[in-house]
Amino acid sequence: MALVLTEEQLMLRDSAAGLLAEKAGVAQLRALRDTGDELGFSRQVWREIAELGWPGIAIPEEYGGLGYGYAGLGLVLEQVGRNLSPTPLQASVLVGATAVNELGSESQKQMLLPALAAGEQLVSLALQEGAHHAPEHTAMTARADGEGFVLNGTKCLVLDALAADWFVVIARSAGEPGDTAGLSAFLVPAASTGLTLEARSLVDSRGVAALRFSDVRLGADAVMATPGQAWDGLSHCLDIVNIGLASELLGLATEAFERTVAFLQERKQFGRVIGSFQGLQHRAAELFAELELARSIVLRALQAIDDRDPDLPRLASAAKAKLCEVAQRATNEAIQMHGGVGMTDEFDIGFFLKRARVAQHSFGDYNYHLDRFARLGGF
Amino acid sequence: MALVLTEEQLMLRDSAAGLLAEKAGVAQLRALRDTGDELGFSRQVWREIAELGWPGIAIPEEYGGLGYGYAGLGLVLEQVGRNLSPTPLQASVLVGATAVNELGSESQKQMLLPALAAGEQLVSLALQEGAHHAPEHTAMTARADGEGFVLNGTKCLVLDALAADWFVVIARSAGEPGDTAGLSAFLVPAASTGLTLEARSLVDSRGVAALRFSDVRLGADAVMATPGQAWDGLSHCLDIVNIGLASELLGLATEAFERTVAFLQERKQFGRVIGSFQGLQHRAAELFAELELARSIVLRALQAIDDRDPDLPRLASAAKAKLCEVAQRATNEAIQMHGGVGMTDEFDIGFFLKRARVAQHSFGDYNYHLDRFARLGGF
Amino acid sequence: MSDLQQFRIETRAWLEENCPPAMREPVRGFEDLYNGGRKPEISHPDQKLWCDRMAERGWTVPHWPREYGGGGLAREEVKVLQQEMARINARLPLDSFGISMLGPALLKFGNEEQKREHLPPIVRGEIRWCQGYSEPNAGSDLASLQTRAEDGGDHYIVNGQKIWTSYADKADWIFCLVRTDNTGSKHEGISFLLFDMASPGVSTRPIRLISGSSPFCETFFDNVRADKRNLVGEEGRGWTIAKYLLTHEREMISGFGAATGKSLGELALQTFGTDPSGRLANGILRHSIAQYQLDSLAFETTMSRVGDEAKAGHGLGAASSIFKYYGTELNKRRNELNMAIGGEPALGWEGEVYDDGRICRDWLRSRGNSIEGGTTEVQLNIIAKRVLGLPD
Amino acid sequence: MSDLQQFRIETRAWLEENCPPAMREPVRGFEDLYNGGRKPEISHPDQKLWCDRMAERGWTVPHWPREYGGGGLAREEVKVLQQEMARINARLPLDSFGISMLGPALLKFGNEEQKREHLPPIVRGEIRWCQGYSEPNAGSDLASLQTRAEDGGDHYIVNGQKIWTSYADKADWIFCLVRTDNTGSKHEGISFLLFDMASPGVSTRPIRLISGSSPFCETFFDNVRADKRNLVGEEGRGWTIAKYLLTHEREMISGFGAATGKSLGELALQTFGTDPSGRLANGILRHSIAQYQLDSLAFETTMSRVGDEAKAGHGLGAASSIFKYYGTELNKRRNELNMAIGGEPALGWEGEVYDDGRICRDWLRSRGNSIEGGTTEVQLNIIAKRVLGLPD
Repeated sequence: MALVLTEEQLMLRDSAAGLLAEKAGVAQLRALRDTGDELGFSRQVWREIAELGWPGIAIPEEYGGLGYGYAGLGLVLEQVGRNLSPTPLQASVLVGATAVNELGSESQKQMLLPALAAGEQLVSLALQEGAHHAPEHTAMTARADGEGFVLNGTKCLVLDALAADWFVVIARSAGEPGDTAGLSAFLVPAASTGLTLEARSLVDSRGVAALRFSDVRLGADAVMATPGQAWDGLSHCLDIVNIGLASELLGLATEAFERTVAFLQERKQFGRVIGSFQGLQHRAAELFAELELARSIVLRALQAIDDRDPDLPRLASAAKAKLCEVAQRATNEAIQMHGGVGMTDEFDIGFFLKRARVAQHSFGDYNYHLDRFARLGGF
Repeated sequence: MALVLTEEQLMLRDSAAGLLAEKAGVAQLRALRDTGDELGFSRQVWREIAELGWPGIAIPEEYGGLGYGYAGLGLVLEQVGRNLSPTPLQASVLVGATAVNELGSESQKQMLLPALAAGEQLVSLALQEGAHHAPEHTAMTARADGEGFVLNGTKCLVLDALAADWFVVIARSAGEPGDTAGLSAFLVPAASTGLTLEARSLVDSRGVAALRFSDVRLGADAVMATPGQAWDGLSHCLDIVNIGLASELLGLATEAFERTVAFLQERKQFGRVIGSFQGLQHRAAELFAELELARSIVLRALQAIDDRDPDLPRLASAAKAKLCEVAQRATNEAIQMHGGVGMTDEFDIGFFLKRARVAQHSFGDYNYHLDRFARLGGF
Repeated sequence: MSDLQQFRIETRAWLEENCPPAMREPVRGFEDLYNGGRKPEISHPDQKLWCDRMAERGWTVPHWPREYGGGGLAREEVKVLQQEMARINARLPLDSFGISMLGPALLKFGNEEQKREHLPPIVRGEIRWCQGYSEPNAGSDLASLQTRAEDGGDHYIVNGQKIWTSYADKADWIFCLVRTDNTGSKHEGISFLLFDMASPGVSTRPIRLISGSSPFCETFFDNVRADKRNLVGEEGRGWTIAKYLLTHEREMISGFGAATGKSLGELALQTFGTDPSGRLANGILRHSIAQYQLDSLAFETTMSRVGDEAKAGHGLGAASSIFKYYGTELNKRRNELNMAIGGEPALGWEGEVYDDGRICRDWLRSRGNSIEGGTTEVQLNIIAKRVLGLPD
Repeated sequence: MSDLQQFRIETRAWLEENCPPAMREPVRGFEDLYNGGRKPEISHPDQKLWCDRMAERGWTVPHWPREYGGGGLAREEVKVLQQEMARINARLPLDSFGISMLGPALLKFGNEEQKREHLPPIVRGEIRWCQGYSEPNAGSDLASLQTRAEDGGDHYIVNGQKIWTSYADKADWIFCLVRTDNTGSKHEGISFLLFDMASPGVSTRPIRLISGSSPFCETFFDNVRADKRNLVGEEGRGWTIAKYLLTHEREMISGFGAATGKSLGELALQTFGTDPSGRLANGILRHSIAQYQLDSLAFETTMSRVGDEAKAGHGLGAASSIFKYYGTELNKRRNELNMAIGGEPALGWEGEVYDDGRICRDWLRSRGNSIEGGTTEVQLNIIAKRVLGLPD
């Protein structure tokens, strides 16, 4: 596939840019934070987004989605990144729906995907347990109990958990932490007995919670894929998720950079516009080059999802690692080049720094994915 | 010990700077290269250096040396680096004499150290066998034969080998490559039967050779330290050697930097002295800071040798790793900032780049020593 | 027995008797530092008692002359006092900008009347000072400040705005850079003026940082009256004093990086464990930590070296020019690694489970180190021009 | 059957018949490239034969117009020719600056007479050209060149010196930037002049690089006579042509990084092996190689993206401005890693055991990539100003 956007994709991008900037931008994120909103997004705005069909962009048409593929969703997520939009587009659309689509049984998909595509229900993935992304080290237990299972354990960093109707939960039905075999996936109603949620406050002010499972009993209908064999589907799902996060980071880093360049063009010091200082010019130019590289690898990885490219795992880790690096550099440079004003809460640029680190961390950071990129490269 | 130079040390430094700049500088190195001199240094200049007593700076007084310690030798080696001086000060004084002093028996020291201190004899260490420094992987065999041993195998990167009267040879009398136990050291006359030298041409135009040992028979008097237990002495010797090389690299990098700053102050482009461009100014300032850090860690490591500081191994790897990094950056920046003229053989700056890489590589490069620094730091 | 030995014995006895037990407890945070002032903030009632007892002997600022309330101690005696305080873990009785910043400036540039009026209340912790330097439109270009002080006869009328004024909302007086002349170059026409923060027309507004609440304020002057006798140095020559104090400030900020707890290697081992070769299991992170530790070791050694050179009478070498720049960049790297090692808990902002976001807020706060007190870019300019002699 | 299919069939047959077997062997080095000229250097006699046969049809430069000796082929036909040549591994018959540099400039800026005089000998490989741009005191500031061309009536008298003139010692003619006017801005008064290198007063001296011998020369002009009819474009307007050609040159140099053999990961595995977890045993090196490969992949993808965007009619986007800068920096990184992986053998300079210093000389040569054809610093200036709109 040519590494260019189609007309249709360009229209989608522009429409996403318009709506998100108006209805779900940094101002709305700040307001949600300042009012201590536990949900972390506006239900009203979410309904408007849903009416445009975006929740179903990447969901196959047979399950009520638009079937535009992940290249389309990536463009929307890039705009989400630019605007730091507080919406369940990451939690339920990128992560949750992908998990259901990759791991769910046919009946689960038929039951849930249309409602997700319509934005009427929300699903979130409960995976991480410790300080770092380490899916093969999942320790939460799924004990067989008749036809069903009983879950015990804790999960953290579950996105938009307080709004979720369902959780896709990864648990261990066999083997030891460290084994990829023995992992199972379950579709768990948020209202299950024995499941408690604890809202958490992270630096990016987005809705997130920790989950505790105490003897949560599930019927056979909750089992996704074959018990003990969730790894391949999970792994594929995580590749998609990381490429989506890379899209978000691309938008975020690009926006932080453009705001910084605009600031350099305006701000005066020592009788000159500071953008005229070669020291800053060269750093800005280097960062521009890195952002162009970042844009290319994200586009390539998005297309690899839709093309079912066998090199997807390596491209996914490449995209995530590169975007972790570039987003970190872009946001750090943004603060430094803005100077004192960039350090104040009143100014918006700090929000980019804060969201960047959470998105970088989620589902594997730079260190994790660069290591994986090298391993998949054979060394 | 305070991290300052004493009056005595300052005098030594200034006297070394004067003599080496005049008699053994880049011009002499170029001349030796262009005439294809196999020895790689001038015997006449070496005699003048020996008359000043420098070969014995670090050799204990009881063996005919000056007993100034390695802090003193480090200052001389820094000047050797500044001038790219082609002399056996590295091969025989830093490496060879240290190996004899650390590994030799009392009678070997009494026999050889006075002659080394006087500069009348030269000794070189034959250690490396493969592409990289990996002393515990030594494969050369030392087979017991009556009271003596028989050596078989090859060595590379033996400094000033064609001028050497003796070699300290590291060979394996027991164990497998990878074991630190089973290594032995031998004092081998250059004229031994079965020992052949092959002159090699490296990028820094210094004298170096590969050695082949075919059934080289040695008597009991050739054995240094206890057979099979050379590791600790060798390891200590290598710490000293690497700190000495770091001193050389400090001088080399500082000189390359100062020449570059002088060039920036003179060269005009676009109607301005190029040193007025902030992009270059900031890079020069950052490099200045790195060179100051480099100077501190080298001085600290040199003092640690003389103080018998138990932290010596970690400081040695710190000094070598830091100087590998800084010398690489300083020499690369020197070429880039000099522009086209820096790429010509006619101009001297390229010699600094070339010598830097050989000194960086010798006895462990950046990757080797940063890894060792971390391991000794417990992680 | 030498005089110094005698002094040590007497000091030890006096401290033993006068330092309250609570003041021998470790300082747990900023709230345990006593800053004095008209309305002092205290976390323990003995803070004021301890300050008062020490101030009576001038030992809150032992090296200042006795005629200005100081202890009048010789350098060796100051060292003995410090050693004896350290022996019983005695807290610093008073920590203030008056001692660290204004005092040295007044001693060097103030007239006799100013020293007699302002130094003793600093020693006694009665007046807390703040520093009015930065302005919203000046940033790194401090000298382009616009706060005006117009001649009103025996006083100035001050109008304008300052930013990044630490503790302006808690300070009693301010030492302030104002513009008394607009006609010359920007470095001329700047004056160094003192006035009471309780004066009519002074107002302050705290600044919230990306890391949370902060001691910084915006400070506004609306026709504030300042007596001319509180002009330090000549009118229009305040820049010299400002530069003198900036050097002090940079040295204080460059010390940030020194604060260490557990090493990053240890922290990472706790989280990631080792691989079969005994190395940290996260190899990419290991490389970054090793690089940081190497530079950190080399930087600390450089600070020692410069100190030793100064003691040996070589003066403050060129290497000291890198302290502010390198120290703050290192501190940013350390905090960035803390975040990478910490993972999810390090992203926490509020709540007990996250220790109220300590790791994260420290990291965010550290980003400002290379901006405040002269940006990294300004420091590099200074090295390039003053040390390397590169032209403008 | 379409015309294009017909063309393919005929071309295939002609190539099959006319391309000598030796010219279907892989190119082993620079010596196998045929550059033409009055005294052509050849490594095989069929090189000239092959060039002559192709030139007869204009296929040494198939896209140039027939009236100037070119093939006059349409874009699709050129593609077919290339495909058919690739099918039988036919070598390029002729590789020269005349084709890649001067030709495009003449076609765009030359007058009819100049095109008719100079283009056909280029097509036939009869005249080899070199480029006289850089001067010793100009460097990156190309426009400050000082080589003078004084008016001598129907000719110019050229005096001055050029540097970095590739193959000046082997070229027959030079296209040269000269100063015809000193009075205006430095960009004015530059003219684009052609003359014969065999003219009296022209001398050359090869430049030895840190990597060894090189195609570069110093070139000296001592009262060289150059006909005015060989002035391309207007007098004093040569800078426009120079800029046009510089873009060409930058694109050529940025391609350096693309040359790959074995991957760095494979090379490193051969040397260091793996640790028990299956990773490269040298963890620090592994990190650097992974970073390089990641950036290399992203850069190659960027080149593809820009190509695809151009094909889709979006024009050459801003991303193309990074090619020269990023491509050469990447190439330097690759060579530096080659050295780190290679160890002792990579430090070798001469002798069979070291393959005559191939790794080392490639590394040294690569250091010049970010200097020649517009330094990295100049490229970053261009991005900052033209793409990001930052002011002077």
